[in-house]
Amino acid sequence: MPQMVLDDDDGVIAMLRESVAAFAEGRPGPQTVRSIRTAESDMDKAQWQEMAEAGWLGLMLPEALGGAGLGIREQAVISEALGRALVTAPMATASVLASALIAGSQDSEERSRLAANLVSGSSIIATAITDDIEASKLIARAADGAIYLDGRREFVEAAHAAVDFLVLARLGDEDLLLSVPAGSQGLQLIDRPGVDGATISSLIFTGCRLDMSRILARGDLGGLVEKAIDLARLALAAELSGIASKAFEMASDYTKERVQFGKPIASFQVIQHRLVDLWTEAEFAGSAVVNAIERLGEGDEKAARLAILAAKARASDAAFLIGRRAIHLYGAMGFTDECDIGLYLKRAVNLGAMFGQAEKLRRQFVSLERAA
Amino acid sequence: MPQMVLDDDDGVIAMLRESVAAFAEGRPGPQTVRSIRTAESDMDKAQWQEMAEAGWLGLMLPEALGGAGLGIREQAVISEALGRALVTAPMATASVLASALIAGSQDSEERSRLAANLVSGSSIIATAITDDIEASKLIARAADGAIYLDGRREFVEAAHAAVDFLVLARLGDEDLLLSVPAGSQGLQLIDRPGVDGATISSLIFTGCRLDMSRILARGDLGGLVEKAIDLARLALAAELSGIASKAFEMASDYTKERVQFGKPIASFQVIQHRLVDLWTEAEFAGSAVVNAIERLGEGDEKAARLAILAAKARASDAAFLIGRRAIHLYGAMGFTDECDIGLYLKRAVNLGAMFGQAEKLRRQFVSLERAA
Amino acid sequence: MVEDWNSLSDEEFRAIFREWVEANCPAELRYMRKQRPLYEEVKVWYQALSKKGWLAPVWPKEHGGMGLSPAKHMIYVEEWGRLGCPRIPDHGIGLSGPLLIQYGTEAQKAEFLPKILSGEHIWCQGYSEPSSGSDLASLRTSAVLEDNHFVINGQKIWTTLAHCANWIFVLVRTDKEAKPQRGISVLLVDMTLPGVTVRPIANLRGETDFCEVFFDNVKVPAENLVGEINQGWTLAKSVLGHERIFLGAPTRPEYALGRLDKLAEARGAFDDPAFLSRYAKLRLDLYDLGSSFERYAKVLRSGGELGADVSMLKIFTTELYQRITEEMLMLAGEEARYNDDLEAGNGHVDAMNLFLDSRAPAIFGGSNEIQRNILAKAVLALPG
Amino acid sequence: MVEDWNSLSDEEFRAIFREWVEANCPAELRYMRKQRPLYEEVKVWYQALSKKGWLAPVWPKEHGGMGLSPAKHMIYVEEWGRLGCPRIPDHGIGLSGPLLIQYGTEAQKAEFLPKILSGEHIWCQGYSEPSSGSDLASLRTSAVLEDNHFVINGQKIWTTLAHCANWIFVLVRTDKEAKPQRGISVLLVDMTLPGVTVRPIANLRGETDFCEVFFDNVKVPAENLVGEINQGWTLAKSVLGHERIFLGAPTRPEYALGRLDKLAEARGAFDDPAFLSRYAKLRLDLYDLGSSFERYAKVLRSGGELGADVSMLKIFTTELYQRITEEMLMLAGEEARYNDDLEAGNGHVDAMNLFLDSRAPAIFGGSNEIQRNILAKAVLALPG
Repeated sequence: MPQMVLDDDDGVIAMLRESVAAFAEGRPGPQTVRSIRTAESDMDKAQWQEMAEAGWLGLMLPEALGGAGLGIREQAVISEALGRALVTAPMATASVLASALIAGSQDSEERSRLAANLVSGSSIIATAITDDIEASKLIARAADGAIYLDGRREFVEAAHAAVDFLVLARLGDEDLLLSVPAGSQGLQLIDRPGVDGATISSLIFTGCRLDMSRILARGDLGGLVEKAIDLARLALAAELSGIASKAFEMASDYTKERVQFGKPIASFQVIQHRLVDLWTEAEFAGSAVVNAIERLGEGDEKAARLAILAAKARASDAAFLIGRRAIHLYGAMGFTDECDIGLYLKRAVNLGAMFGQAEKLRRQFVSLERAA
Repeated sequence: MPQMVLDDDDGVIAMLRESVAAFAEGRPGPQTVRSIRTAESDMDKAQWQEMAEAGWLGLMLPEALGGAGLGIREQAVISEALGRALVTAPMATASVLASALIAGSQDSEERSRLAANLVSGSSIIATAITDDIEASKLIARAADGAIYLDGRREFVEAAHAAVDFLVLARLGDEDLLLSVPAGSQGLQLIDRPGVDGATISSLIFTGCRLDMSRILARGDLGGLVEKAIDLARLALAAELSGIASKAFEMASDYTKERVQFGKPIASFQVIQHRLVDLWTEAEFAGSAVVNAIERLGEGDEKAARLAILAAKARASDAAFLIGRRAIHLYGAMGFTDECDIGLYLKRAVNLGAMFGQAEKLRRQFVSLERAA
Repeated sequence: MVEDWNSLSDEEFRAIFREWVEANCPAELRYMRKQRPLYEEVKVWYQALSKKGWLAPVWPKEHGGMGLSPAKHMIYVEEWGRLGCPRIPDHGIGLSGPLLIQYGTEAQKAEFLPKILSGEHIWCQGYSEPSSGSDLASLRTSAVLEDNHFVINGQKIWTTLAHCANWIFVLVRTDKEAKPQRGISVLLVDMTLPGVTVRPIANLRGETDFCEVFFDNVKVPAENLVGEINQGWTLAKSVLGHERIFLGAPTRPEYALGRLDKLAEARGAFDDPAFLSRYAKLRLDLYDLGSSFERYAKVLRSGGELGADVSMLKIFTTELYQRITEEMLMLAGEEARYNDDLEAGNGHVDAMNLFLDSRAPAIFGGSNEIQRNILAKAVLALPG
Repeated sequence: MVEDWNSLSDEEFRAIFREWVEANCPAELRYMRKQRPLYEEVKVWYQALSKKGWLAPVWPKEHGGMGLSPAKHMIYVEEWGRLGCPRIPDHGIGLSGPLLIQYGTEAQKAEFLPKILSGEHIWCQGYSEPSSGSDLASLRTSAVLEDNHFVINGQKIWTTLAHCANWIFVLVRTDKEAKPQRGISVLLVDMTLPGVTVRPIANLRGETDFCEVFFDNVKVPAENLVGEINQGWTLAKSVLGHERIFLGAPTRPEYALGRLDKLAEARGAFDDPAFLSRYAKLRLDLYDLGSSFERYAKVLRSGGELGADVSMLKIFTTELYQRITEEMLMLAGEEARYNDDLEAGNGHVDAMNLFLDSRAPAIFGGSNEIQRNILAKAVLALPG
């Protein structure tokens, strides 16, 4: 089975994989996807709570903030396994991105509160930031010892479940990173159905008033946010790689079972070669994610950035391609909603479009590399 | 066998096809290609003479100028058949393009002389015009009752065999179409080997002096030249379509003969599906050329132009793709120079790059269509 | 009503048809998002066609059809598409009707044809079974002749719009000993009979275009057999006829490219040469598909018959449809995450709907792999 | 010379190797356009390596090799490529030598190994035959044992550089009754013997990298048999070993992309977003191929063995090589009509040469179709 090939001398990797698999056995991902969709909800809070109990939330937060102090390697292993199991929680935003933003903030009570909530899963922190960092900034103004926010942010996951939102804003010539309490006056949500079943929201800020204590960081935050997004991208790449791998296996298994003209369709050469190509894509996705993890560990910022862009592009293309081809290999069955394979494709579309589609990331890679 | 499907009530189409096939039997195309290459020559003049005798040169010239007064339909049929037989004569430039330019010129002795020479094949007329019409214009100046030309033109076929060159030049605010005698003072040739074996030349004009009688047309010649190039493109599309069709057949036949693991390789499903896709491309190329012929016959200039751009793009892509895949299907044999299939690929590359590669033509199609 | 449509020139016929459609197909039914509306949803249009006598374009006039030649039928289909008329439940008109006209008894024709035209009978077609897929000959639903009745047991699947049909014509196995393609018969079944159960199946788009149909000891009179017993395979194959060309029509990619245009205009994407380059390839593929389609249409118009080679159009059009919708998602950027329609200037573009819908045609109507197998054998004469 | 190279760190070894190569590989031999130069053309470099004892990286030291571990060998190969060293006729070092070291008699080793190292014997390899292609087991060249000699009759083809070799090791059929893969033996043949004829074959690029070799009653002593009689199939397959990974190395597409870069820079193509978009796909495919290659290299470095799955790299790298060179022709515009190199700023780019060359690797070394068949069976365990 295609998956990331990582050294695992102490067995931690295997342990993490097993724990996700066990989790998914008790709470099958596709079932949760369907229930979220039926309820027109944005996420499954009970599932999130269990993930917190398993210790998967905020695991890259430093121990001082209550995190496990683990690295992107462990995060990627969990994300990959969640992808395989189609556990569609907002891991990349509400855990990875949020953790990185909180970890990069100044020390404050608010920061500690958010970190603790994140790790415990007790209250959810949604992020209202996309890869277009400039456009992500709301307009802030300071008045009577408070901050007032205006503007609109799209593509927010878990907006109804959230207790706090992390947002960026521009105040004069400096950036602010702020936490906004859900239900604030002057904050309105507009919902649209997401392709994988969970609602995606837009946030509209109209003179939304915040205490100064809600400022988590200020100054030039471009670098902090960019790095945080890169971590989220890498987590997404791992999740997409898991989706690709599992969708490939499902298709491969199905073609072995499915009999046409007296033979399993997997015995037809055209199907075999197509499966070989899909398998190659899934293997490449895994290797690309491993490469990004290693580059990130080496400290060369540009090399790491390139590797992450490549990994997200490769993994999302792989998951999208395999999802499409898998549906075709399933035949009519693949076109039904009751077959899980379609949910994998839809999830691949959703995650693939987050923080930059493949084509966009490839172009970024080339301009960054050539800027040398 | 994929080929243009045309009504042929009077049997002319079939007759033309048979005559080209008979010609190629006596003078096999691949053999001529190899002898031109070995001689580092630009064309085979004896072959050209025979083509003239067959009545294929200048056949679209009006009867008043000694032509057959036939249309693009018959020209396309001949070009397609020449492509199939890999008769690599400079038909598209030295006959189709030259004819169209001469036909569009003012009545003059020079024009009549050129037309007669073209049709009889007795002396060859090379064209020094590419699809970048502006860049095709030499700089002309008038002095002491003569015209002096300066500038450089690339990609000239049959430059050594030619007795006259047709060139465009800019004189003040008007265009000139001129015939330049080979061997003129101030005209220098630089040769480079062409991919299909025939030499391609650059012409360098340095104060090259011409009699005023050499002016064939003057004024705004953009429209005339553009239409002439479109006819050349259509002839090329037909020739490429013939190349695609024959290369497909050769590959298909080879896979039926070639035994591996005790079976002809054509019995492997992967090979079969690939052949089906190549066959489809060849069929599409033929239909695209037929469509262009029909649109051209209807008199809507824009519709005709679109159809020609599409046909040349489709046919060159088809010939290029089929050539590449055919070599692969031939296996190691396909990688040898002694196998004819490589000559088909090389010819496809050469013709595909004349008067606009596929990608360029497709972009032109879209901008023309959207300019509506 | 008794005119000889075929005696008109193509232009005259096109103009007459077009004018009447413009006047009689309600605006709210034109350019429907739903690909396969139910009978109730398009009843007005169905009935208008029925009253005019234009519901069954290719049926002979003596049976209430228009008796159109393939050429005129092509115009009928083209204009229908161009004017955005909705698809109607058409298994009665397109399949059961022609089947009965060709193979039915006089009694069957008298009974069933008028009810198709009136809309009283809405038909569906029971071909595929859970284990058969593109291998129809492997079907297992059985019919046993007992006391002048057939007793049917088994299951059909991918039965389009079965949940809004009241009659089904089913392929059943009537001889288990015979070779797979022998021993198959065609039966007409009243779906209100005891033992018939219909279960709609939701598809990727969340719609229920097709169903499973279960037969549990369903008793139908012996006279509901069409043609001879055990000869159903030949019957079932023959009704496709010249309509096979429509499987390869550029309709779907044409519609999708129009939507891509609209989205691209709204997003200013035509200013991006990278988009333009990919768009140009799709545009030209569509254009060239039109040229190839026209080649076959011409054969029909001039009274010729189509060979197996026409299947290449089905492959090309279905795969082009997919590529166009994939480009649409790429163009959507992060909005590809939405399941609903995208804003595009003055209107919406159903990118996700089309992307998901485009998965189907490459599978149904004989998967593209099957089509390539057929072309390899029947057209290219490849061995093995 | 007697150092244990494997005891050095990777960095130390790389530095030592690199420094020596920089000093000893003549500049005029670096970055040669010719992919397979003849022995005479690269003799200086061959002899320099020979004298230094660095000609045979993986042979054991007792036979005059460097005894490198797979990890160190990888560095050797990487630096060789990075420094643009020319390929040398390497069948003796890469194939005959290892074959003899593993299966040869002491007499054979003593006779042949030193002459490979000295350059006295230049080897080629007689595997393929006109009718065999990727199906090696079907070979027909026969060898009959008569009076303590084998008499060889038959023909080999695609024998790389046979026209500049003086020894060939051939797979011959020694038992016609046995099953295809049985009854095959390996013989060492002096090409100067009567009855050996070599005919060079020009390839698409007009070069003669490979030949046909004819055997007409060629008599070779029985002691030129390697290993046991009729066991040649196993021998022939086994010498490939870990070197299979190099078939999947990114070397060729890397070189080609570098040339594409140069051409694109010279033509200002990076300002065209349409080119950039296509280029970015190629660039990332190459980058990701590097990541996947590294994964297998890591296995070797840590002493592991490679499975059949490594073949995916061969497919990917050869097809990527083709796509890059096709883009190069597209970028060349009308200059794609030239057979010679294209001007590109300060230098030239051999676009057509690379385009034509890229046709070969997808065919040779087991066609990509064969590789996919193997992966389907051996890795994905697909039935049939």
